[in-house]
Amino acid sequence: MLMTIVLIAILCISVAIAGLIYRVIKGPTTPDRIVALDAIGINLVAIIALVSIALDTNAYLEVILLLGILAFIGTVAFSKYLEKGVIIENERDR
Amino acid sequence: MNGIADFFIIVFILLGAFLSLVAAYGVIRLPDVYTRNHAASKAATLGVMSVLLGSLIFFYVKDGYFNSRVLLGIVFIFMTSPVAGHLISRAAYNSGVKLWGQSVQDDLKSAPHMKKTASKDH
Amino acid sequence: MSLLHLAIISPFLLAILVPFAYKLFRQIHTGWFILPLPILLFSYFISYLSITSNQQSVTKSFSWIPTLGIDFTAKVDGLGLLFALLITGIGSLVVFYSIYYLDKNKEKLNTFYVYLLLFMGAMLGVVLSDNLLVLYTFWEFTSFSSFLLIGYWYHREKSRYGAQKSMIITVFGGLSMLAGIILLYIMTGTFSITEIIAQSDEIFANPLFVPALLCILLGAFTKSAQFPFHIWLPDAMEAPTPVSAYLHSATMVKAGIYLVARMSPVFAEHSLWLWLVAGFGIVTLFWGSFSAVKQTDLKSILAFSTVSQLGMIMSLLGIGAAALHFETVKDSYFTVATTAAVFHLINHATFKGSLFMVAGIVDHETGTRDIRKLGGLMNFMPITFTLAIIGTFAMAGLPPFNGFLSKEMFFTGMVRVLDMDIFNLDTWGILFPVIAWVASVFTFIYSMVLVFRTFTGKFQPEKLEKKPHEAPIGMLISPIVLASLVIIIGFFPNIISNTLISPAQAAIMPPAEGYLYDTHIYFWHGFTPELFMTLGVITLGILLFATLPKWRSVYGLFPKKLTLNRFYDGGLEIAQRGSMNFTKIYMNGSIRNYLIYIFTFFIVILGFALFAKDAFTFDASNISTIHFFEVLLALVIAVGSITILFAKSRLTSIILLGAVGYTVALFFVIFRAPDLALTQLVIETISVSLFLLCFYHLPKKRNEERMTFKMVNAVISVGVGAIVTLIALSAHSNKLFGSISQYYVENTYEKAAGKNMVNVILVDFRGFDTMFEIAVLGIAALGIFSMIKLRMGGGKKNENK
Amino acid sequence: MEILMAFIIGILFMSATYLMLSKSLLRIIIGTGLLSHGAHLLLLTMGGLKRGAAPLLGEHAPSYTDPLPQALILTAIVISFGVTAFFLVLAYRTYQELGTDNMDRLRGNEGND
Amino acid sequence: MINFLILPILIPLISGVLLIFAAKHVMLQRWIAGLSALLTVIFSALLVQKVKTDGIQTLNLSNWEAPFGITLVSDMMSALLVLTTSIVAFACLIYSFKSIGHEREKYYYYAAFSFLIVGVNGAFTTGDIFNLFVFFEVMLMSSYVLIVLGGTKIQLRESVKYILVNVISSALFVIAVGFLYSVVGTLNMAHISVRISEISEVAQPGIITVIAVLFLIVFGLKGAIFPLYFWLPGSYYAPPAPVLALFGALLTKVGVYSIARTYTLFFYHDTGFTHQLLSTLAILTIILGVIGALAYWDIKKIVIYNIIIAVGVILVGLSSMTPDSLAGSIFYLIHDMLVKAALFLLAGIMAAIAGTSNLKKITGLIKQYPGLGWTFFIAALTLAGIPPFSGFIGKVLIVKGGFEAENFWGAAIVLMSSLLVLFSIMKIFINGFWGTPRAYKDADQVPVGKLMIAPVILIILGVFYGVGSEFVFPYISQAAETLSNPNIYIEAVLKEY
Amino acid sequence: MKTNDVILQTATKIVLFVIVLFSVYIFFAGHYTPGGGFVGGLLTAGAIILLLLAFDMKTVAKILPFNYMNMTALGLLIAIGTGAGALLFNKPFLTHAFTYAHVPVLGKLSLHTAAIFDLGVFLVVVGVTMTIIQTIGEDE
Repeated sequence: MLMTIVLIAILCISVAIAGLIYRVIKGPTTPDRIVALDAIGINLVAIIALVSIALDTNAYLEVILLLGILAFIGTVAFSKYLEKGVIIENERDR
Repeated sequence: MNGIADFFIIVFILLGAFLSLVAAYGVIRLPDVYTRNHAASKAATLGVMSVLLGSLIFFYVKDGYFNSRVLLGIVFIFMTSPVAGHLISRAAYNSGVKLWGQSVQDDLKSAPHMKKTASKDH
Repeated sequence: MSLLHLAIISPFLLAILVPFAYKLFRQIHTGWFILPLPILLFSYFISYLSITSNQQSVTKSFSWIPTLGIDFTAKVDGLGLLFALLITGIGSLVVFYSIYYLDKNKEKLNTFYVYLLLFMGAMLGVVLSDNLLVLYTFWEFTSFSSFLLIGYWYHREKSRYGAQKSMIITVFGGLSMLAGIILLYIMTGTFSITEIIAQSDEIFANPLFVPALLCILLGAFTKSAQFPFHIWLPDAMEAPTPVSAYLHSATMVKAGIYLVARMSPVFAEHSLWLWLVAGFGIVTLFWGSFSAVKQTDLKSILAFSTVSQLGMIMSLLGIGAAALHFETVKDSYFTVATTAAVFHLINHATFKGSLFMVAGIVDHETGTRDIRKLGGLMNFMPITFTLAIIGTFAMAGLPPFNGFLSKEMFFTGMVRVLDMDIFNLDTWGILFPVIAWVASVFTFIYSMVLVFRTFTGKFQPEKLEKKPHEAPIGMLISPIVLASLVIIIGFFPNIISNTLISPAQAAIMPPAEGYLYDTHIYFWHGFTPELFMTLGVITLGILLFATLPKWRSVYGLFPKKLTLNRFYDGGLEIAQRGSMNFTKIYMNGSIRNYLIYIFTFFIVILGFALFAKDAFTFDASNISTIHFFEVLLALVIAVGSITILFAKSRLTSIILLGAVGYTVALFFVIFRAPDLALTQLVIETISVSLFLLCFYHLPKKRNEERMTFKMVNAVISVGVGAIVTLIALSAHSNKLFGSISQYYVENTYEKAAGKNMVNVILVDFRGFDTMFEIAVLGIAALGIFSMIKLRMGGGKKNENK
Repeated sequence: MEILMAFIIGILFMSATYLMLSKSLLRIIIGTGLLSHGAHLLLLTMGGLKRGAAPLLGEHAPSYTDPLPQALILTAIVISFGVTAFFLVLAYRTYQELGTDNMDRLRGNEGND
Repeated sequence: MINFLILPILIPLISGVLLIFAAKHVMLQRWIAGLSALLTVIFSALLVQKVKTDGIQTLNLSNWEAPFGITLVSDMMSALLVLTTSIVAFACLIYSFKSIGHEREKYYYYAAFSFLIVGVNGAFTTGDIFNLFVFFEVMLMSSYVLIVLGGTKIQLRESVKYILVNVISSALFVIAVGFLYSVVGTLNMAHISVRISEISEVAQPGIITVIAVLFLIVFGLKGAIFPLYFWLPGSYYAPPAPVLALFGALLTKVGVYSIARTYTLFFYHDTGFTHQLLSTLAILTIILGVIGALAYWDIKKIVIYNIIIAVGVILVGLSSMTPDSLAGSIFYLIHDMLVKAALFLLAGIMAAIAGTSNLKKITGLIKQYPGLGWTFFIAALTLAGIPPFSGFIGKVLIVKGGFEAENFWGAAIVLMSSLLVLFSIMKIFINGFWGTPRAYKDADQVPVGKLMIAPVILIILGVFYGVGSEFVFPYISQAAETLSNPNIYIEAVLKEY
Repeated sequence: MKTNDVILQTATKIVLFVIVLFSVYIFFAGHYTPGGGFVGGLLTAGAIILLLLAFDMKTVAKILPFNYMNMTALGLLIAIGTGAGALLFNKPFLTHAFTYAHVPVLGKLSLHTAAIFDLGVFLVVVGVTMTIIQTIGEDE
């Protein structure tokens, strides 16, 4: 029962990711892509969690948090790049 | 493994999966980046959080204690997701992405110091 | 290390001291420091005469590389001693001559004498070594000292050309000889000549025998300037004249003769040897004398004359070998040719040495060697003229000089070819005496040209750079000594017959125990064919010499394009230009082309190996199950990576690469590799961001690729993919052993106190890997840091700095 | 699964080769990225897939997947990361200095006269 | 001390790390680098002696028994190569002091240099196939840094090609290890050898042969055999002389060593296929190398193509697989490392004096620089294998082995290649040193005397190596014995087998 | 252009804490659960990158005044030192030792030299990542 549900959930999220990938490729603007990428990152977290349940192991729980962190840093970097053209400023002009 | 726990796990997981689907649908169908961002940062985050909650319960039932990493993960996503959404929207606006043609309000339009200066795409 | 070894290497030792002597005593001509050595050595070797004339030999061994069978074994027997005496004797005279010939203020005497001493030592080494590899070592040394001496005046284009040419040809021969030596070693298991000779009957049937024979002969022919390898010798005349006298007529070019003589006991039983040695010799004899007539430079005439005389000695050795072939050593019927060879070897050294010195004197005193500019020098330099007469008449084979005696014996040998019945010698053999006779006529002509065009005729002072006068006495002494030898040997040939000739002959054709060759030389043979041949030579020679201007145009008939020199130059040119053109085709700097070669090789050779070794196996029994989401992931990777190929925008390709990377991470999750998944995720994120950072700076313009270009790419890439898949399938189907990793499962906790096997392997079992893995990372950081900060190429400096 | 993986690896190698043969430097580097992915997956596949639990003793499983290939891949991943980073910066510097990323214009033939 | 054999790896590693700290102090860097290079030479010499007296040295790192941990193995061949590497490195380092310039020195030149030695020595010493990969990467990464250090246009451009080719070969190395692991399930070289010979008693399985060919490609890319060497001439042209010398002397030799190791230890059961292939490729390598060496009028290019020829010669010896030819290959390998380094350094001095490496623009150098000229002359003779210099013995043994193994073409081509090598290298002497002397603009600034120290050391060693072969030969034959009899190696590593 | 990043900067301060905590955890737990010096190092580097994103190079340099190149070298030195320590006991290079210590509050604790080795890895990874990011960042 649980396994079936988990598999269904994985399928759902896979479909969601597929849709988001469509948005990544389609665009039309870069922020659109970033939005979609951010969402993909978050959804991957969900997939990993579901896979952990499916495999009945807690070996991947580190991966969850890690993915979350990476998705956040990535999004910050992207949006900063968009906004300012640079990612890391040498000295912030006040 | 008792029935009630299973029930909660299933509910949370299905809810999460459903929300994710909705979010994805939103991101695909909504007209401009700002609205899509809403879908992504709110629905998707909630979906993932509920999936994580489901797995937290699952591992609680299995191991007998709350798995700190999953808990931390939930907290983390809860904290960062809004910030990320905010940053994207701001970046989009400042880099000059136009609002959807049928938008009714643009509060930042009048703010003189926020005029777009950065070019749209490098 | 015996006194004999010391004698051989003493020139090398002295060579080390020469530069110091040159530096310290600038006022004294360096040659005076050198002179005592060859004289000393000459007298040292004279002392061996008593041993060798009893047909005994002295062997002294000194270990060099015994593990490889290379011992510096010095052996003095009749043949070796004869050459040793020539080397040191002529060497003394040449050094003495050079003291007057080379100006101590203008020339770099230190280098000159170093080269000369190197040569002297090397040459002694060649003729006195019993070990073939040691012989070869010294052999190459003579080539290189000759190279350096020819290039002595290195600012001259022609010197450099001549030096290079002589080096290429002689080293080519040397290497071939080395191959022969190694083949001999494989057959006999020794490098010692003595031992090889002892085994010569057993190796006769070996399939490697003929190749070895050919290889050795090639070495000898190139060194002794046999046709068609003679072309280096005339160009070697760019060396200072003492060098020409010493190396390029008296000694070094005779190393090939020496080798043939030395190896005769091994090979001469084979009729091929006889044919080749005699045949090449006779052709060389003819071609050399024929070409000499058309030369206008004194030294060129002498060079071609040397070529022809070397051919003569060579052919005599070949015919003498018949005695070994027919095993009629004790019968002097064929051995007379060998006797003649040895005898003429000595004679040639004497008269040719003196002639070269005469040519040097003429050059030195008039500033030219061109016979078209010379003439009538008789009155200015009478002594030189006399010396020239003696030398040329001996060369032409006129009595009473020693050349006459050896020429007579030469004809005897040639006539006896008619009595051989091997191969086709009974029919074609008639050519030998005929060619020999014709060649002798030409020899007569150029000899006359040499002496009379220079010393008689009209004196043309306007064409000369200097006002001619007789040479200083010091310069004349050496040629006088040699000329006197010409006369002495001419009148009393038998003073050397039993001391020098007979022992040498015994070494060439080892006789039975106790047998002594009788090499008594007679003036008068009676009215034999030989006598008539000589008379004919003189008659026709005088006639043709007198009418030379009329028939000289014959030489113009030969097309210039077909000369051997052209062939050599053209070959070299074609080799270099062809290589360049060829190399430019495939070395065009395009990495794509290189990769195409590499990948094509990859596909072809692995495909061939798979096919030829029947290596493709497919076994589906040992595989794990597939879940649907795994198929999904696989599809993502496949679609993702293929989409990159068609992606128009760079951003898309980078994002897709990231997608593939993340999917790989998911695969790691599915395949129970949490550590890998963690790492891959982080790394992929950082990689993608680095891609984005750097791609921002790359140009936007897309590089257009044509259709054929794409097709080639497609074919090759599909090939690579297919090969990898096939090998992966077969490697998977061939899991022939269990993995060693069970050990890790068992011991991770007990012995390494960890639970995460992967991590324990990383830090403990295979911690060494990890240590260098982080070292690689550190080095990469170094590189990135310095690549960005250090700009020596003139690129814009970093403003932030 | 191993068979499927063999094909996936083949596809990765194919795409990588295709990209490395193209003209633009960026595509070439992407190609090397794919190449290393392929190599790592191959190494993992060659160790056998899904032969037990993840190699953590805490799992208390009867059998574990082969940890050795995983350790090797980890090393290889890190190394290829270093190389990729280096290569990227090199490409960036090359463009800065030479003004092109087209391999056709990066031929150069010093000493070829 | 059981850890003896790790010292030639450890010393440069530590010094490399210290050199990072000392980046800004040039003199300090020189002292550290020089001292460590000297120590490496001393310890590797001691190691050679130890291997000579006590047999093969092994070290099970982290104290895990043989097939499970990583084992370092110093047999005679590896010890000799480590010693040679250390010597060459020392010479190149001395040369660098006077030629590389403060800018590069401040940007981690010496650190990268030390790490390169770590990689090379490690690759020679390791007894584990994956660890070999890691050391390859250490070596390659340092070589990337060295080749690009300075960032001139040509360096950047050629580095791109160099790195691309090496990335491919690294990926192939990984998959080759993967395939091998799949079949035999182990990584320790001795253990692999044992397992392969167990399954190859009747006939070597086809898959092993395929893997052997794959390994040949992997190492061939590094060792520059035909048709995988195309990247080499262009890339080696770019870096400055000491780096070039280091690359020319060491990097390709690591590839050759690896071929030698794998083809004598693992893949010796189907020599009819694998070694025949090797022999064919080696012959083609020689021919194309010779063609390249003949083609150019550029000092560096000529010497670079001579690297390729030497690789071919060594591999011909290897493919014959007789004890003599193996000994010859090892002998020639070491000879070539010494002499190539010297030649590159000499070519570097010539180019520095003349301001160009184009032979048509250099002439008459011997008048002003007789020492340089004569050193070059001896180096040229040594390279061409003229007796009694060092190339000779190796070549004789290779040719002899070739004839014995009935590899007549190989032997003949090795011999004839000597002539063309001589021709190509004498072209430099005849045109560059002979000829009318002329003045060069920046010649005064070149400290020729000090630069000469390194090549002269190498040449003296090379001459001694040839003339004193008797002293060297016991070492060489011990090395060859291990190669021709894998059991010696296996017994030393896996004690119980 | 003037923007204020108050939201980002405030969030960063909290998130940074979480990330660093997690990375330290993952570093120490590596011997038992997935993780280890490598991932831990990368995460720490990620945290510093986040700081760089939210603030700027100068500010971060003030807070964390490291020379990352030297940090790399230090890490290498620690890793080598762990290995070389075995040389003093005449054990093969890189031989690890471990013991269990009983610490009052925490209970049984394993002390392992491999952890020191892993610390070297950690430092190298942080150093390398930051060197790369910093040099490229400065070059922008």
